[in-house]
This record gives sequence, structure tokens and C-alpha cells, in this order.
Amino acid sequence: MNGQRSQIRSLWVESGVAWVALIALLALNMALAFLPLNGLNVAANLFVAFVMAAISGLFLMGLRGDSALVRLVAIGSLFWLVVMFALTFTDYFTRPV
Amino acid sequence: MSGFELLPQQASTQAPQTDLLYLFLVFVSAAIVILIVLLMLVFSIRYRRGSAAPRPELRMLTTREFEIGWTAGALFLALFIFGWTGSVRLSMLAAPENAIEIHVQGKQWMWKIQHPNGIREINALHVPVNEPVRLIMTSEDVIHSFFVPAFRIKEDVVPGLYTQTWFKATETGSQHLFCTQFCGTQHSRMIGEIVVMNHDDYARWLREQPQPGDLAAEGASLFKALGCSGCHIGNSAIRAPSLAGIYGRLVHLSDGRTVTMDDAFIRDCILEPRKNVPAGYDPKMPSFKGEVSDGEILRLTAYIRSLKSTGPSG
Amino acid sequence: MTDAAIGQGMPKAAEEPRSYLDTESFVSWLTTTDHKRIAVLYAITVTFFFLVGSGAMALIRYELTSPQGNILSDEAYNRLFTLHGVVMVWFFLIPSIPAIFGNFLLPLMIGARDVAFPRLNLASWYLNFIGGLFVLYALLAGGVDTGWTFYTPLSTMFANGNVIAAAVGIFITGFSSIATGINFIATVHLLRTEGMTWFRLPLFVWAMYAVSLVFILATPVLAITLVLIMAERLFGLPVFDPANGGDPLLFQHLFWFYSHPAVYIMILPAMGVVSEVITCFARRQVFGYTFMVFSLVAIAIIGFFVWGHHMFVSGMSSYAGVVFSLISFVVAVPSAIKVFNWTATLYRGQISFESPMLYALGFVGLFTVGGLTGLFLAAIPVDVHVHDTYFIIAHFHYIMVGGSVSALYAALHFWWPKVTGKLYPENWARFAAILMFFGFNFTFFPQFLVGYLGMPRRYHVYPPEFQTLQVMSSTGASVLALAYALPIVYLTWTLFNRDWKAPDNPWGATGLEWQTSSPPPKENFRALPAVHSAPYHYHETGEAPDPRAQDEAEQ
Amino acid sequence: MSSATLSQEHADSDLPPSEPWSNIAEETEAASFGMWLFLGTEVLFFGGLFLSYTIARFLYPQDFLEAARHTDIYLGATNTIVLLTSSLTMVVAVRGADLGARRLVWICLAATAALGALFLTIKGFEYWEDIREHLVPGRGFAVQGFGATLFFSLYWIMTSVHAVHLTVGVILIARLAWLMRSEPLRLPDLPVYGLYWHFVDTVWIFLFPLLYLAGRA
Repeated sequence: MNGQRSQIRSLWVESGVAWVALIALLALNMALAFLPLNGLNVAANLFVAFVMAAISGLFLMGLRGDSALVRLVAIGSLFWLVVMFALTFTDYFTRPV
Repeated sequence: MSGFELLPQQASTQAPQTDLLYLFLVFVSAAIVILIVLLMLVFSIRYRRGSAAPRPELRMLTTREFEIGWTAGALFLALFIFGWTGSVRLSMLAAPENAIEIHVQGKQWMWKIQHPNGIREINALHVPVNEPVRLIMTSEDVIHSFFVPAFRIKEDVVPGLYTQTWFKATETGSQHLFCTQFCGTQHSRMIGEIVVMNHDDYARWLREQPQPGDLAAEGASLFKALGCSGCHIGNSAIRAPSLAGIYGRLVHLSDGRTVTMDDAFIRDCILEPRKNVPAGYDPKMPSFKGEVSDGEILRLTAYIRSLKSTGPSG
Repeated sequence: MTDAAIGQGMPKAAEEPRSYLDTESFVSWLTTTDHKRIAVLYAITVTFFFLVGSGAMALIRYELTSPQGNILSDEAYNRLFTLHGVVMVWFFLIPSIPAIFGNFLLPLMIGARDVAFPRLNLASWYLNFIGGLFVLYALLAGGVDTGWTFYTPLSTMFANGNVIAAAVGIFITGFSSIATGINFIATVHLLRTEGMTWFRLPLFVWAMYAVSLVFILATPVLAITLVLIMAERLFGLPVFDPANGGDPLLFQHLFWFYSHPAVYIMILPAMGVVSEVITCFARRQVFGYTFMVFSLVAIAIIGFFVWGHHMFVSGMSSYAGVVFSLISFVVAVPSAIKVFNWTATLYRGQISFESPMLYALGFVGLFTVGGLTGLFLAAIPVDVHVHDTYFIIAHFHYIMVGGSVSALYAALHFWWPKVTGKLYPENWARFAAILMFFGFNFTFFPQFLVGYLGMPRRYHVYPPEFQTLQVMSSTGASVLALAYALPIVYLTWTLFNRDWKAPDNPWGATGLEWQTSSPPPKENFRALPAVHSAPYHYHETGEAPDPRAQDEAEQ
Repeated sequence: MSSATLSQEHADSDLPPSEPWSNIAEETEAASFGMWLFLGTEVLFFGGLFLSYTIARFLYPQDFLEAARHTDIYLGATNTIVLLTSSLTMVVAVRGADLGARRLVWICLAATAALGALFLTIKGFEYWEDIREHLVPGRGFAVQGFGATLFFSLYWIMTSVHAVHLTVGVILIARLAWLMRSEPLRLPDLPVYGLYWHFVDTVWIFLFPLLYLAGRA
């Protein structure tokens, strides 16, 4: 049972590191939102959000250790999302104002 | 008219171009369908079960060559048709400079037409033959679509958006106008006619219409009545951009965008002034959303267009 | 090799295996997790909705025989074509081949005992059924008059009908599609039997795999679009409403992001069916198997990039239109490859002409016409003229009815012995197939002509010069209705007649589904088969048909 | 399943897989794969909302951002912390099951459900405030401009769609926590719940900057 206890402790430590990183990034994101970045705020905010999502995906959802198949599903859905945005914006970017 | 004509009347400059493409596609399609059907028939008969035809093994390599061959052939054909149709489309996009400008408003379930001199029609449009006509269209309620089969033109008429199309009629006579975007209960009754007249008849028709005072003049009185003139005149107390001679020019906005001052932009400025603040000005103008109708916006736009660089008078 | 000889290769015990049809009780059907029974449940509901949609169509065609629009009121007509579209798209065509034949055959073809998530599979049927009830309620409680496309702002701010109930129904049934898609993908990835490598999968399985990709990637976008419609209509939270600054074209982008791929949901399964049938009756390995596989997947993927060709005249930027036009031309290529390959499969075959084969050959012809007229719609100047006219109606009915429904009937006749253990009167079936081909062309070819002449769709009052062609079309429709009804009658009849018992493999086909009994036992195979060869091992050089089943080892 | 034999943790390896799987490891893998496919679906489901958001913001850049300042950043940030913490308890619950720590698993699951419920409570309070401040588009809407209307339309739709997802998660996980007091620990569904929960949190990770941080600079 002692072995189990130390395993549980290292589980808390490992997961806790991810949690601390997420909270820190949240704080960073809030700070970035208030800085006068000349309209780049949204880019900075979204970049930090992507990093947070990556931590969540890789460490919490276990993509790090998952099969190539599962990773393909994750990447595939993001690819389709990009297609949806890109082709819709071919319209909005070229519309006469 | 009998029901057995295969093409509608060609009554605009676009019509023969569209029909040429159409007939080319019909030809290509027919050739392919005949080829496929013929092959299927021949194989079905020759290789019917139990027939004496020899059936030696197909070599793998032959299969590959065939596959690559018809993939490449289909791709080439597709790209060729795209190149042709795409360039026809782009060349037909812009209306000629000297086109007559007609405003079209769709409304459940009628077409409201306004000529540049203010003459209004409902469910009918009179135009001269051999002159380009540009249609600037918007809708008061739902999406409609302006379709004249004889001209081979169609464009949706969208609320909150100005869409455009144009035509140059080549035949006199009356043509169908259909709404082709389903717009509610009486969609199939939202029809009208385009009457194409020769120049003399058109001039006579114009003379016979009651003269409602032209759009720009109506716009000028609205411009005062709505209080626009309080700010948009050069020497007023509140600093607002002068509108003199501005139509068709480029405007720099405070968020760094540059836009052309056109009908859609003027409409936007009236309804949503805070979205488009010109560089160097404060966002002070109130929104006129709900206070002006689409018809009034048309008149205001006509007025602004009529302003020369001297500035609005009185 | 004859049927009997194939039978010897099977582990056939002395006692007859219990069939999945041997029923304990009615409740056991409603709580079943057996993919074969779920397929039968789907078959019942899909047939019901087919009849509902056809009934609406009959009234529409009757109304269109007269140009004055004096048989039905404006409202009634609008509600009928909306009903026809909604029911036929979401409750007939989309579930038809995947949910009936996909469910039944996919595990059998790959040598599995069931799909990966049997309970989810049952849930998908209930979702489809409940969604259908909502739509029927919408129909009875006032109807919907927006067209199946639900364009805003008509659907949100102006239409009087029961848009919410219909949208809820479609939303719910969307999740049934998603559940089916997830199930099929997981099943193909994880449950293939020993030796069933990816490139030994029958093309029907590949088609199901491709269509599942579309199910799971396109359907959610429809779902969220319907949520936005409901929010706008029910709670006054505008997103598309131009009176509040929304952009109605955004709705069209989202809607067609789903609905164009949805066309491929309807045609990809049909392609899979036809590949099975043609190879079997031509006694021939499919021509260019790998090209067939890649073109299926290519259609599923590129099909996502072309939705803008529904919007050439919508007010969308003309430059975006050119981009979408280019991609739309490109997606024609894999479809062309398939047509050429089916034709070439006949070459040097041993062709016989049983009814499934007649339906399949009819499919190839009608699909070719439908596909080629698609080029007209990708060509912008032509599309500007024919958009929203009867030309479009004719085009997509050639794909969905001439294509998908022909293939559905091919599948029905091909696998009827396997599903029910019954044969059917072959000559009646051949007659129905031929009648359908001619009835179909008689109905829909005139619509190409009347469309190019300029008759808009969704008109029930129309200029009299279009009447001749409309009457022709309505006449053809009654022939077509007969051709659709006939098989339903004689197939149902065989169910109640003891004389039509089918052998396990009546066509001498090579797929694994034919190597088990007809109808299959509950557990599909007494022992899971191992696969030793590529599919469609009919004959290589032989002068006589010499099929080798997939689970038969090479001599 | 007879719970009498399975209440002992050592009986886990004897847990019979359900049809059509031949062993529990395969079934677990398949369940996770199925959930990943569903999450792929969800990406496009929320993608439609994010696209609508992007277009509205693109059409009315100024109004849109000004309206965004009316959201309550403190409650939003608190809720983000609550959700991130629930992610922590969730991941400990899922991995704890592999270690055979039953108490840890069900307590962490209960904590996850409780944190989810806390999020919903805070969100409900925030909604109540929003309504009091007339931030609902329609009659009496407090903010001017098309962009503002669209922003708040999307604010309400996006947050409530997210809240519905979260509610489903809270109910399922609360039920699971209850079951986990006696069910076999190596339940093939357990990682599936974890994936769903983390995904819903990840959606919020994007909603927070878009709805609460926009326009603050």
C-alpha cells in the first residue's frame, strides 16, 4: 500500500504542475488583455489560449501517450475547422465594402 | 409559344455568351454519356455470361495506364472548362461606366423600381434597347432574387446588402422577371416584366410618366428635415466631414481601413455610424436605424451623389 | 464453383444456427443491440418516411399539371415542398443506405460480431425516430413553409409555420447520423477480422467509412446552425438578422458547409452498393481497386471545399465564387474515375442481368448524367442562369433519385435474400427496374429543358408556356411511382410466403456476408472467418465463373 | 453484472467485456477512440459558433469590442479558475483508477461534479446580473450599435451552449461518482468521461479571452 501512496503523491504532483501552468497562463492572458498592444491583443490572447489548450490536450487528455490514430482524429478535426474558416473568409475578405 | 424551344430568347449581350458555354457543355456531356452507354452496351453484349468471346487476363500495367490516363484527361477537361467559364464570368462582372442606374427593391411580394430621374414602377421595368443598365438592389424583408431568363442574369436581392447586376438588352419586347429565391407565401406571384423599348418609344414613355421630382431633390429636403445639414455643412459648429464631391472617392477610416464612398457605404454610415468613423473625426453621429426607410436612404444617397465639390447649398 | 461447393468450405454444423430474426417478443426488438435488427428497425422507419415524402411529391406533381395554381393554395404548396425536402433529405435519403444496409452489412463484411458500440447504435435509431416525430408534429401543427434550406431571415423573422419543431427534429436526427458515423469509423478501425487488411476491404465498406467521415465532420455544423436559427426565432438573439446587423450570407455559408457534403452522404453509399453489385454480376474483379478507394475518400474530403457553388448569385464576393468554381470542377474528377472504372469492370466479364445488376447499370447511366450536369452548375455564367430553376431540380434528382434511390433498390434486391432469407420473383423485379429507369428519365429530363427555359423552382403558378414540359414530367412521375411501389409489394409478399426460401449465397458472391447463413445467426458467424484474399475474386482468366470467397484460402 | 463479486478490486481483471469485444483493454481503447471521434464532431459544432463570432467581429470591429467590455471579467476569471481546478480533480480521478485508489477516485469525481456545479452557480449569478443590466438584445437593450447586439447575442448563445455541455457533464459525473463507490475501478467508460470533461474545459479556455478579455486594452 505504501507504493500506492507514493504513486498517488506523484500523480498529484504531475497533474498539479499542469494545473499551476494553466493558472499562470490564465493570469498572463488577463495581463496581456489590458496592455495596449495596438490591436494585437486578440492574437496574443488566442496564442496563450492555444498553449493552454495544448497543455490540456497533451497532459490532461493524454494525447501525449495516445496512439497515432487518436492524434490523427484531433488534428483532422482542427484541419476541417481551418478549412471552414479559410473558405468562408475568401468571401468576406474580397467582398466590396 | 410552343413548349418545344430548347433555348429561351436571347435578348441581352450576356445571353449568347452564356448559351455558347451551355451548348459546349451539352456537347461535351452528350459525348461522354454516349461513350459510356455505348461501352456498357457493347461489353454487356459481347461479354454476356456464356458468350464465346475470349477473356485473357488484363495486365496490371495496362490498368494503371488507363487509370492515370482518364484521371489526367478528366482533370484537364475540368480545368479547361473552369478557365473558360471563369474568365467569361470575370469579364462580365463590371457594368460599363455609362450604364443607366436603376434601383431595385424587393419586398414580399413585389418589385419596386426607381429610375434615376425619380420615376417609380412596380413589377415592371422599362428600359431602352442597346443601352447598358446597372441594377443596384436591396430588399426590405427577406432574400429575393432578380431573374430575367431572356437576359441570362440573376442576382439575389438581400436585406442589409447592396447587390448589383447589369444587362444590355438587344431585343425590344417584353420579358419575364421572376423572383427565384423562395420568399414566402406568394413567392410564385412575385413576378414582373421587363419592357425593352427602342429609343423613341422609351423617350415617349419617359415623357408620359408623372414627374415626381427627381430623387436627388427629394434627398436634399430629407437632408435638411433629418438634421443632417446641421453638422455636415462646411461651417457648422459640430465638426463632421463635408460630403461635397465625396461620392466615389476613397475615405480613410480611424481604424486604418480605406473604403470607397459608395451606396453601400453611405447606407452603413447612416445606420451604423460608429462602425465607420472617418480618420480625424469623433464618433459623434447618432444612428438613424429605424428612423429612415430604405427608400429614404436611396434618396439621400442620390443627393450626396449629386453634390459637386462646391458643397451643399442652403 | 457452385453454391453448394462454397457451402462446404463453411463451418456448417448439423443443427441449423438460430437466425437473428427468430423473435422472442416485440420488446426484444425495441431493446435490441443487434446491428441486423437495428437495420430492420431503420428499414421500417425509412420506408414510412419515404411514403410520407412521396405522398407530398404526388400532390406537388398533380398541382404542377396546371399553370394557374388552382388546385392547392399558395400556403399548402409551400408546405408540401418543404415537407417533401425535409423528409426526403433527412429521414429518407441520408439514413437509407448507411443506416439500413451499412448497419446490416458492415460487421458482416469485415467479419465482426457487431458494430463497435451496439447500444449507441440503438440510440441512433431512437434519435432518428424521435426527430421524425418532431417533424411530423411540425407538419400536422401548421406545417413549415421555408423550404428545406431554412434561409434566413425568412425562416427566423418572417415565416409563420412551425419552424422550431422542424428544426428540433432535424437537430435530433443529426445526432443519429453522428452516432452512426462514430460507430462505423470505430468498427472499421478496430473490428476487422484476421487478414482483413485495409486494401482487402470491400468497396461498400470503404464507402461507409468515407460517408462516416462526412457524418461526423459536417453534421455538427448543421446542428449549430439550427441552434442559431432557434435562438434567433425563439429568443430574439440575432446572429443572421440583417435588421440587427447580422449577415444572412453567413447562414448560407454554415448551411452549405453541411448541406453540400450531405449530397455526398447520399451518393457515396450508392457508389459502394453499385461496386458490389457490378463486380458480382460481371464476375469480375473491380477495375482499379485502389483508384476506386482513393476516389471515394477524395470525394468525401474535397466535397467539403466546394459549398460556395450554391452561392454564386447570393451576393457572395465574385472572387470567392471563382475559387469555389475551381474546386467544384476538381471534385468532378474522382466521380469521373468511378464511372470509367465501373464501365471497365464489365470488360472481359461474364455478365448476367439479374435485377440488382439492372438497377446498378441504370445507376451508372443516371449518375453520369447527374454528375455531368453538375459541371454546368460549377460553370458560373451558366449557373447564374440556371440557379434556382428546374435545371437544378433535375440535376440533383438525377444524383439523389436516379443515383441513390436506384442504388437503394439495387441493394434491396441484392441483399434481400441475405436479410430476410427469401428470394423474390425475378421477372417482376427486372420489369420494375426497367420501368424505373424509363419512368425516371421521363420525369426528370423535361425538367432540364424547362429549367433552362427559365422556370424557377418553388413556383406553383407559372407562365403557360412551361405547361407542356411540366405535364410530361408529372406523367413520368406516375410511372415512376408505380416502379417504386411494385417492389415494395412483391418483396413484402415474399415475407409471408414459405416457397421463396433463399440459399446462403444465391449470387455466388465472394464477400464474407455471403459465407454465413441466410438470414445470418445472431452472432453473425459461428466462428469468425479469417480472410485470405482481396475482395471480388471472381475470375482471373477463366472462361467460366470461378469465384473464390474472401475467407477461402488459395489452393 | 453481479456487483457482489465485482466490489472487490481484485476482481477487475475478471470484468467481462461487453459485446463485441473480446477483452476489457480493447473495449477501453475503443471507448476512448469513439469519444475522440465525438470530440472531433464537437470541435466543428463549436467551430460554427466561433466562425459566427469572428465574422461579427470582422464586420463591426469597434462596437463589438466596446460591447465586450460590459461582461463581468471577475466572475469570468473566477469561473475559469474553477473549471481548471475541476480539470485537475478529473485527471487525478481517471489516473487514480489505474492505481486502484478507490476512495481517491470517487472523491475526486465528486469534487469535479461539485466544481462544475459551482461554475454553473456562478454563471447563473452572472446571467442574473447581465439581465439586470439589460444586456439581453431586444427591447431595452442597454448598448448601442449592431456590433453590440451581435456580441451579446453570441455571448448568450455561446455561454449557454457551453453551460448545457457542462450540465450534462455534471450530471453524468455525479452519477459516476456515486457508482464508483462500488463499481469495478477499471470501468472502460471512465477515461471517456475524463476526455469529455477536459474538452468542455478547453472550450471555455477559448471562450474566456473571446468574451471577457476582448476590448479591454
